[in-house]
Amino acid sequence: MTASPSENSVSEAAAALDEFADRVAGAVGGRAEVSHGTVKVRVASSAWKEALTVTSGDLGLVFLSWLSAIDWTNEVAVGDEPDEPVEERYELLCAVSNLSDGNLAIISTDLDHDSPSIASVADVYPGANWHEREAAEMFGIDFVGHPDLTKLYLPDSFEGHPLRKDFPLLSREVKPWPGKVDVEDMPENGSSPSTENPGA
Amino acid sequence: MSLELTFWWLLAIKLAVAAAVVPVIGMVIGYAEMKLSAHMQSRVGPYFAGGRFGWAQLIADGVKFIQKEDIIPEKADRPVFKWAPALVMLGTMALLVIVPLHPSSRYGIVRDLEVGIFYALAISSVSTIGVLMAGWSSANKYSMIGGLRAAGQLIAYELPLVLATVGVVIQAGTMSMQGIVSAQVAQGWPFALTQFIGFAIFMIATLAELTRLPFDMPIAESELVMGYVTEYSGFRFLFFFLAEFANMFSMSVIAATLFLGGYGLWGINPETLLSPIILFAKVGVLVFLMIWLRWTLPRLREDQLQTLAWKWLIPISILNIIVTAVLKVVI
Amino acid sequence: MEGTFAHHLSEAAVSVELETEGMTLNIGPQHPSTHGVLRLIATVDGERATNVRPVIGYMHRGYEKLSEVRTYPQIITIINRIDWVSGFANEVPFVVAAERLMGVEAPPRAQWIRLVLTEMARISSHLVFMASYPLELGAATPLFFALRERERVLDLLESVTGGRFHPNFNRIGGVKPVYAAGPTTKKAGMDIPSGFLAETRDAMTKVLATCEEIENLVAGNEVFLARTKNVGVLPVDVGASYGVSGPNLRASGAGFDLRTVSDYLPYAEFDFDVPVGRNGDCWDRWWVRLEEIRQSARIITQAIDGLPSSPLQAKVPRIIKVPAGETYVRAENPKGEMGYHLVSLGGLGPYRLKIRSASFSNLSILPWILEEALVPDFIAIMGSLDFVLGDVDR
Amino acid sequence: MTFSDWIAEPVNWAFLAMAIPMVVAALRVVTSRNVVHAALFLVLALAASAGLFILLSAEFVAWVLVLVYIGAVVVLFLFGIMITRAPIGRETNLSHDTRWPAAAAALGVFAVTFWLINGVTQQIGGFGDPLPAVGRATPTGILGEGFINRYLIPFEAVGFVLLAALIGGITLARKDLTPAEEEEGARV
Repeated sequence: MTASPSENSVSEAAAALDEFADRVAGAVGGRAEVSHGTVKVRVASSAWKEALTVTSGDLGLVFLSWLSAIDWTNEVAVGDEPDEPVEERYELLCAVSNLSDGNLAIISTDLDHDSPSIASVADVYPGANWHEREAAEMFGIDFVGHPDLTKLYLPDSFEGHPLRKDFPLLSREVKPWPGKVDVEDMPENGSSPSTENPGA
Repeated sequence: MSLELTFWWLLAIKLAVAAAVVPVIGMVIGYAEMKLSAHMQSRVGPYFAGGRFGWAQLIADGVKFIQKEDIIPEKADRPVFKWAPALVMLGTMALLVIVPLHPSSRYGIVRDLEVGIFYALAISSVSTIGVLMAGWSSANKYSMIGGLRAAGQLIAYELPLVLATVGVVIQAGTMSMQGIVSAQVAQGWPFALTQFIGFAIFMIATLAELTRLPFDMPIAESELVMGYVTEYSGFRFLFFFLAEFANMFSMSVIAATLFLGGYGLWGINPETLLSPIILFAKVGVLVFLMIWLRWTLPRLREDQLQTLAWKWLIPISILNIIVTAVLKVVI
Repeated sequence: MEGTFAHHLSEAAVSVELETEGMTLNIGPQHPSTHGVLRLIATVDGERATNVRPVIGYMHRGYEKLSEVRTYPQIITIINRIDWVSGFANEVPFVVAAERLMGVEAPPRAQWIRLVLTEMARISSHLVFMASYPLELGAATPLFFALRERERVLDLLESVTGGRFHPNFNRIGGVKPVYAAGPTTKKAGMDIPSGFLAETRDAMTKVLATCEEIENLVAGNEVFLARTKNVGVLPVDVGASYGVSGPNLRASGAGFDLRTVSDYLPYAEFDFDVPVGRNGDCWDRWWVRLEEIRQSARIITQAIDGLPSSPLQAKVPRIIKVPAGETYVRAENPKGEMGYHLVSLGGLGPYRLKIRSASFSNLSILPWILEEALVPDFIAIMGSLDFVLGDVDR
Repeated sequence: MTFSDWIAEPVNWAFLAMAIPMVVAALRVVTSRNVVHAALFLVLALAASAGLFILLSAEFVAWVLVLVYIGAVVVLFLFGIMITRAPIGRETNLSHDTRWPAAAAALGVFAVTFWLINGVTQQIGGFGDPLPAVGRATPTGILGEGFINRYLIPFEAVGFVLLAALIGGITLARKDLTPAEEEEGARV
């Protein structure tokens, strides 16, 4: 998902972004990707905590924007399935930023899809405490060393991890989303009305 | 040697009148508060009930409150919960007994006590017990904290309140309300001119005793929901509601009597029927002041309130007493 | 409560220090000052808190999951319900994110209108704060002053978007075409309503006057100062590590405003200041917001003076499919940094949409900032953080 | 004076109306199963005794009783009970171990007082006859003058003792603060 070379050379800003991405990638020992103005640095899951310790310290990315995950899978209960098969994994993302020029880097790592587990960074960025609780209840990721990994939003008795792609939206099963009317092709497009329903 | 039976009858009638005055005064001041606050906040306030100016709003409210179900929380201590509003009301009503409206002690007052002002200060503490009872018996933590705050606050402000009146008592040489008024009428100017420190302290302490802003921590809607009245509804809530406004009246009457010359006004013969009107006008000014403050100021914090009482008001009022006493002897 | 009174008395006799009993105080989920449904489990000793645990989730609506089953235009209708006091501002970063992935840019006029309406959302959000914060400290009157002004701003928002709270006005590639002369004469031209610019200019003058009024009423008030100065002090580094953003962080002294460093809207063409506080206490947080209202009014006035003319919509396909890719767009919303991390696989809806909401992080500071606080200060501190529970739970 | 004569006097109805609740309340103070109830019954007993003082035309004493005991002492009691622990409902074990000696002491005090008062009234007249002072108020002014003329030295002595007790109380209750805590206190 790297940006095309032409886009990179358009402006100084893009060059500065690349320079920033390389600096972060170099410091945390990861691989940088710049996509549509967003810097993403992939690190190994074993280097996760260390990488974030570096960003919060030497790199001066002291501001914790957010921490969350993506469930990459080919079997989805809701929404679109990937057109091309993806590597099944959880991608854990942590967006950190500095407080001067607003450069933001998303540190990313891949977790095993069967038993996702990673070291908690709640002691590096205290604000990660809640974000990790959210990711734990929504994706079932185990944050080792987290002080209080209880449910954040859902009732204690809730079972399942709602943001996993295999978690069905029950209301959609009972009553299909009528929104497909909105996405019907217009007659002048010459194609047959779409029966595709993103919300089934 | 026995007291005359007629005395008891007369007293009973006067007390009944004083009791009837409470709801009326409560409604008048309640209405005034609604209307005044509305105009201070670019609103209209009540305008529907009664046709013009919404004058019947408080009557309508009263009818509504009486009709409402009297809910008592299941875990509440029922007898204490039920009696608390009555005790608060009792303290309020008892204050009205000694208000001198007119120089004639036959018409102007229920009973002129020799220890008048002392009585007023003593009886006003009865409401505190009622507030504590309400706070404790509701079985609600907000109520409890509200009750505790009320108690702490009333204990702290009872002292400056009492001490602030001492200066007046020294100057007037009597504790009788009638006596204090006649002393001011006789000398031609109110004690507020000499006892302005006492007056200021008295008014601040009064606001605290009435638990009105900036000292309304016991109610503190944004913190304690409704403090010690959280669990009350219907008729019992009405008691607290009316008691608050009636208390504003009675404390203002006492302030007006002690510091502003009561029914006396320079150049007007106090023996006429104008006297009660003059008194009510003075009371109106003080009540307006309280309403104005309430809708202007935020709330203090509990520790700031205690600091104000113990570190400022009490020392200043003691100093005031000393100065007054020395001047009284010297002059 | 076990034990006996007599037993307790004898205990009190031997221990010199009076032991007060710790009490667990449950504030919320239904409470006058929780701005929605927030629950705080506070352990208090007397009136001092020893431990505070916020419990959220009473308003969790699962927008991130819902977004996965909706098309892009449909998502716009739900995300403006995240922070409902500044609904318009919620939409902007999302459409910008989608536009970036599509390689589309909204025409200048649409961007300027977005900017004007975002600033109006900021004013209305901050005016709600100006209204509710003194109320939480017990002063009811500023509420009416502020809400009166907010009504003016909401009327303007409504005249353009048709919605007061949930404008649903942004479109990918621009803004919704509105009919200048009313819906019956569609051909009359699609633009903001006639008279909008003049009324906005007028309204901004009045908003500035009200700011003056509120400042006179509140800022000069000794009691207000006593309740807010040096209460709930938040150092910059602590705030940043918790992700506290927006006015809350600027009040602590960080001059960090995404409007000045990011290009999601053409803020670079405007002249405005970023108010920065000194101590990071409740007072600074109040003051920063008041100043921001003024700055927003300044931006709006500049924008309506120089509103460029162009179509309101860029050319986009009738059916919006966002090419595969991912991006994170963040915006300076009234409550702080709001951002959308959009992951698309090229379909009608996103594969994953992470919603970074400001209030969530702003609220996560509560256990830290409320420790050892007095119960009355709870309200002062919580109120000064200016969160909306819809923005916390999403 | 026979009982029927005595009961015919309206003032004695008032006496009964206050004395009976007072005795009942006083008993309930010690038998009540709830601390807060006990304190509230104490209020009732004190209020009734204030009423008795009014019947005796000792207005000032009556209101001192209300101001000091109801307004301050019991409020402080309640305050203290509530700030430490305030259970609603019955408590099983409220009685103190020394309740029987305490009851004996109370009875002893009652006997002595009764004997004294009875002795005085016997000298003045028969039991039940009105005391000479009843019906004539003691002017508060005279009380005040008594305090600063004839009884000045006892008055000052009592004041001094109370002041010492106050200072002692503060010293006992005050927790010695560490320097850090003192700073904390200063900050708040």
